[in-house]
Amino acid sequence: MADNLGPDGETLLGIYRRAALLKANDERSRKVITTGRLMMPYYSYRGQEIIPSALCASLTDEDYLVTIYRGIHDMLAKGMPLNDLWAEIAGRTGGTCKGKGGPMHLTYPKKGIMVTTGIVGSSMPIANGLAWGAQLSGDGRVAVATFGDGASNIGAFHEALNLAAVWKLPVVFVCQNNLYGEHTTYEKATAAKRVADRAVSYDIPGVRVDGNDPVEMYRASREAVDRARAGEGPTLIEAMTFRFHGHVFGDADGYMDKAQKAAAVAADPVPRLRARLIAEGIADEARLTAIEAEIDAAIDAAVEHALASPLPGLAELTTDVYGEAA
Amino acid sequence: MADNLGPDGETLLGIYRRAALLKANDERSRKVITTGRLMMPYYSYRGQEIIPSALCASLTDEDYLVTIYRGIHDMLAKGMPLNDLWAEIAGRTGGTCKGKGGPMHLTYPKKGIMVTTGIVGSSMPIANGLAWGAQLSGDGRVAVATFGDGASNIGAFHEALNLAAVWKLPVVFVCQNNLYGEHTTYEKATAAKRVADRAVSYDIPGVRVDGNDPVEMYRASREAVDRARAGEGPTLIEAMTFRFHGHVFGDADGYMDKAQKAAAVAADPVPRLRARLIAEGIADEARLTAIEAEIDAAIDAAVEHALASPLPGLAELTTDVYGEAA
Amino acid sequence: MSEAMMDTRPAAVKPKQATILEAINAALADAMADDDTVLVLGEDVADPEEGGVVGVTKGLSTRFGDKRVRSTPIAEQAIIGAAIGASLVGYKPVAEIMLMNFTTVAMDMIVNHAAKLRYMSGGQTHVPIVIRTMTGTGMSSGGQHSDYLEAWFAHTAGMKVVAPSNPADAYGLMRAAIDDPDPVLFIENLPNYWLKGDAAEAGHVVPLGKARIAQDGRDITIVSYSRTLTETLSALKAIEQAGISAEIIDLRTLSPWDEDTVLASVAKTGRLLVAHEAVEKHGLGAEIAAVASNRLFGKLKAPVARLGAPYTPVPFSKSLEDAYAPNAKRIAETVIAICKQQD
Amino acid sequence: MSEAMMDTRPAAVKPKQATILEAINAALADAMADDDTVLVLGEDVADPEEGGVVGVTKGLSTRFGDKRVRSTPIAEQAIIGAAIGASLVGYKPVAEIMLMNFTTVAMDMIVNHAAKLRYMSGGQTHVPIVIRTMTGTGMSSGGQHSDYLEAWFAHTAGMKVVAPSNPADAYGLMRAAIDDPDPVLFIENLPNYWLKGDAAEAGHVVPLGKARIAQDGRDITIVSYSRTLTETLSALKAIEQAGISAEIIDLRTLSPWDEDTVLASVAKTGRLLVAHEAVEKHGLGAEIAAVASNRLFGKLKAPVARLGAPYTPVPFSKSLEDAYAPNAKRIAETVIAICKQQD
Ligand SMILES: Cc1ncc(C[n+]2csc(CCOP(=O)(O)OP(=O)(O)O)c2C)c(N)n1
Ligand SMILES: Cc1ncc(C[n+]2csc(CCOP(=O)(O)OP(=O)(O)O)c2C)c(N)n1
Ligand SMILES: [Mg+2]
Ligand SMILES: [Mg+2]
Repeated sequence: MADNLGPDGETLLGIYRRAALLKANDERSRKVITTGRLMMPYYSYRGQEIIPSALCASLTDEDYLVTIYRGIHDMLAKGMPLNDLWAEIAGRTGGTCKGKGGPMHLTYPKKGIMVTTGIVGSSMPIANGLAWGAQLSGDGRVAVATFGDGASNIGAFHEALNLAAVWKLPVVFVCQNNLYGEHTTYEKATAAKRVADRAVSYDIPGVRVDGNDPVEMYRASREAVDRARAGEGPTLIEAMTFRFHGHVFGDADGYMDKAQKAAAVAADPVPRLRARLIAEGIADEARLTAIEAEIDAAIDAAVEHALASPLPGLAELTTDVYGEAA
Repeated sequence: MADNLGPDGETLLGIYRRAALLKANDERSRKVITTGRLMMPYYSYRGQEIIPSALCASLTDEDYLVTIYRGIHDMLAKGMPLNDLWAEIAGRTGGTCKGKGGPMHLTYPKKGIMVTTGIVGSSMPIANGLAWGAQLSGDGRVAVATFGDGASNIGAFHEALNLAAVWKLPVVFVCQNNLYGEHTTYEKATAAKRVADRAVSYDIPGVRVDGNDPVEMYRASREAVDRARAGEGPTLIEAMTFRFHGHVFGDADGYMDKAQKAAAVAADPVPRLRARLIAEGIADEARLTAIEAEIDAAIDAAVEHALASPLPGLAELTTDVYGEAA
Repeated sequence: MSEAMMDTRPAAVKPKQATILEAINAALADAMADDDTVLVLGEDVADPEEGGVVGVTKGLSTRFGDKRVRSTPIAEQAIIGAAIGASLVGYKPVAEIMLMNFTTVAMDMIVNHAAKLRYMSGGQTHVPIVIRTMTGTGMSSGGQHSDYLEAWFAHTAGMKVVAPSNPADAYGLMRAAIDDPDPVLFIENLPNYWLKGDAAEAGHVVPLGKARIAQDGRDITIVSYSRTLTETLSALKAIEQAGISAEIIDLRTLSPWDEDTVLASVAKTGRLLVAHEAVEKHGLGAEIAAVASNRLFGKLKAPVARLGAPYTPVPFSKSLEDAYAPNAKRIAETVIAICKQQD
Repeated sequence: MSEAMMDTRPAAVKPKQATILEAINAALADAMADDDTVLVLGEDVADPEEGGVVGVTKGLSTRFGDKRVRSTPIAEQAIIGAAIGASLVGYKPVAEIMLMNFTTVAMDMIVNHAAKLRYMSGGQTHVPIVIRTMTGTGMSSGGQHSDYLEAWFAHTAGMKVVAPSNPADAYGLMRAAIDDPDPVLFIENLPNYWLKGDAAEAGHVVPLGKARIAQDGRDITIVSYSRTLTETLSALKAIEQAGISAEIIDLRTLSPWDEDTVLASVAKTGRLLVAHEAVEKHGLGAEIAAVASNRLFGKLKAPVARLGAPYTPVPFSKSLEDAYAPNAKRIAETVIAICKQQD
């Protein structure tokens, strides 16, 4: 990779800003569930914050994102407003989907968050379509599909990457390899030594990076996004990471390797980046603390606003099934 | 590849025996349709005969085959009797499936011909199950799935190869790359430089061979079958070949490259093997002519037997939907 | 052709003739000409691949370019996914799934995504795609290439389902489907592609959800669609000869189906037969029969009857395939039996 | 637990209690112990992966080995394909598709292959597999994780479909499904996994195709299954308080459904309500209503009624999700309205 890819200090700080928001939001989500204030299926992304935080440094609001049930970090990094998010996961009017989508189907087109899917593998074929639209319009937009390591074993992955390659679509496939698909380890489910190796099947660049390293992740994303924007076609990025909690909230995670998990938690990438910013003089403690306080306040406000919002009335049950024919 | 893999002269002659049968049977099928004696969707395999002829030299009757609509060559090579075949494609009682399956769904378990599918990609997941059965039983059987180059772009291919690899199943995936999927060229549909390259995605051996060369095809198959039998897992073979006719009988093949086709037909692998047998002194003209005459007579008899057989009675419409619960 | 040439009416009076295949092709071409956002994708749909295996999309890529008309790999999930994605950002893709049985490999994209994104996004997005697919018995294609699966999609909220039986409707329904803001499954019958009829005028639109009364009658209502409607029309002579006046409704849009037209007709005739090529059990006829029996309770002269395929896969052999789908003869016999019940 | 401990009847009289989850687990274990050819496969089904996300297959791989109980990659086509292939050569695989909505990615394997191979091979092969899947609203899982799609599979000849509502039936139907020579889709309701009831004796078999009369009655027949049957039983008190005697039929096997039992009951009561959690339009109730209306024409006291989910995807928000599937209150109201119609 060329050395002038960055990131510079401002960019690194921007990545931290996002990562701190993501981390705080995950912690708050689990707390709000634990304390019984909210009930929802919640897929914690704790530990994976750096990936979308670094990725989104190369994306604009016009670029498209398709993400998955474990994707609130991706959305927040892409700019989903906290109020719309929290009202939605609380199932309230004022939620970005009026409470009808919920945590697995958050959508926010204003920031390019086009689809969130609960079906493993489905983000990729749809991202291709967004990229096709961009290619046709010539508007320079890029589509990003994020997905897990387990999803790289399902048919939709294969079909989507092949189509993206033969159509040379401006799309970036970001596999967040957290080493588990539900309770099953990467090795037990995936024959490829690396997910990135699968790029050979599509004759596209495939790169495995440490997704917890903001520099590696930023550079790989930037290169892939630049390629896509330049009309050079898709890239597969395998971002290595680790999921600090069970698959879904409430899952006892007995199937996870204790030592592996302890090591991952000890190497928590968010405080690591924080320390680095200070060590490199990019930001000082006071500035970071202020940023974090701002984040906490914003989350506070969003949570309280959401929980104070009314549930949708029954009329909502049967609206938005069909539009009006012209 | 080790040099002691063969094939020896007897084996080569055996391959020719099958290839000559396949070629003659295809020619007869097209003639019987052209002359209006039979109506059926017919997917000519003319040009691809060497692949199953060489492959089946390493298979026993107990080994399993799952093939596709363009698979009558595979079945005949595996031992499907001509009478059962012809009565079936004529939709008659006495057909191997009582006339209910037809040319796309021929089945003949006595020779291990377990499933013929008309859905692109579907042969592979089912072959895995047969191989799983063999693995559980420890009976040393091997399952073979054949499919086309176009099928290597569909999801089932990916899912099946990955599962076969992680479960180390005794299965051989034989891609008959005839450079077209219906009217679409390999290049327009397939991002991989070679289908065989896709083996990397499953960390299994992948080999591209000239499927029209009986020696290359025999060696690759034998090696793959031996590996599978030895419990070493699956292999992907990409056998390069060419389809002399349109996708389906009646298709005008205007989309095919004329020069490419002419070259392929000029290099017809069946007469080429015939000439080689004579040149290498493995068989003389008289012996081969006798073999061919025998084949013709057998096909004659099967065709006439089939066309003289009655159509199934209406009671057959509603049988074989369910079995009897024990 | 020779028949048309022998017609002696003045050209202005006699509408141009077209096959269903030509009508769909014309509808696609006219929609693409009228609206730059209309796209076509699917296996072999572009002209280097001969404009589809049957030629329905012939000429489109030559005329509108290979960016708007794209042949795809054999990858139905990728096809529908690409259509969905493009539709979310302003395009109106018409995706072909070559045969209806191949929708089985794209059901997730169709059912979990195309049909649901509007709802799950609270109306922020919607999926104005058309999924064209062909099917039908009569081509000796056997168990995996002939099924009518419309009941699955009609059971899926968020989609619409259309199945024309003549060229003018094929044109007009396709134009409506392309402009509809939601996913529409457009079912084409393979043997009927070459059926001729009056051609539609350019721009002709048949609104979705409206049935067509193909024949007025008094004694019984026959609801049908697609190729079975053709069979029903062929049954008319035998039905009339039995002294029965049948009202024939071409449903055209299968979901949402036109309850008003059907119920008004049955209220008038007092009898209903629903005929389709799909397996009878749990087929579209079940819903129509359930609704008609419920809404016209006490007002019917005979029990609502259904005629569909037996509860079996589609057989290959001609003798069995011919007996599989309801044909004119069986429709006529059934109608006569229903009307005789009360005599 | 504490309730059971307070029971004062002698142990011999009181059957052991079990949850539906435990019953299915026991049925799988007993079948595997009785028959070496029974296999289990699916995502996370083995014990290193905790015996399934809900624990239905817990203990099986430890007891029967990881060759017979195999966790799979996330690849539903590969899962069903492997099950089909193994079943063709003498095994009886029980494959899990974690949630019913994920059958959409395996529809080709289920519908074009598992259901059809017996027929297309002229009876030379058959596919004795069980496909276990769970679903249901009530868990706030939203649009892609809650659907009841049984109507699709009931429309598919060659398959059977089962949906137990209590532990004993869950056990007995699973044993029957495993030994059935054809593919059986076995639908488990997620919130009802922890419903307790009498445990079945080991080896108990509930024959497929036989409904169960859960409650005798005179005025109306209510046909239901799965969780909606539980809701129907909960509605009984309100129904009785309205002076109505309801006969409640637990369909248990949805395809083939027990026409004899249902029609005999409706012939007696003269009224029928079919209630299920699936979308009402084109749901299972349509077929039952169509058949009952046809066969009992002129003998019914009220039109056959159906109660199912509205024609929408499943919403997330609790206030909407609660209103989605028929519950005890709506069932009672509907029954009372039907019986009052004629009063
Ligand atoms: C088609 C399909 N099969 C199964 C599931 C159930 N499921 C939900 S998440 C998940 C694991 C996915 O693992 P991975 O792709 O690695 O993503 P991660 O959850 O680790 O982020 C599974 C199996 C599903 N949602 N869709
Ligand atoms: C899932 C699916 N999609 C589309 C088709 C229609 N179709 C039948 S054969 C074929 C081409 C297959 O090409 P390839 O795999 O290269 O095999 P070949 O016919 O060349 O032997 C297609 C698209 C199908 N049968 N199944
Ligand atoms: Mg993962
Ligand atoms: Mg090919």
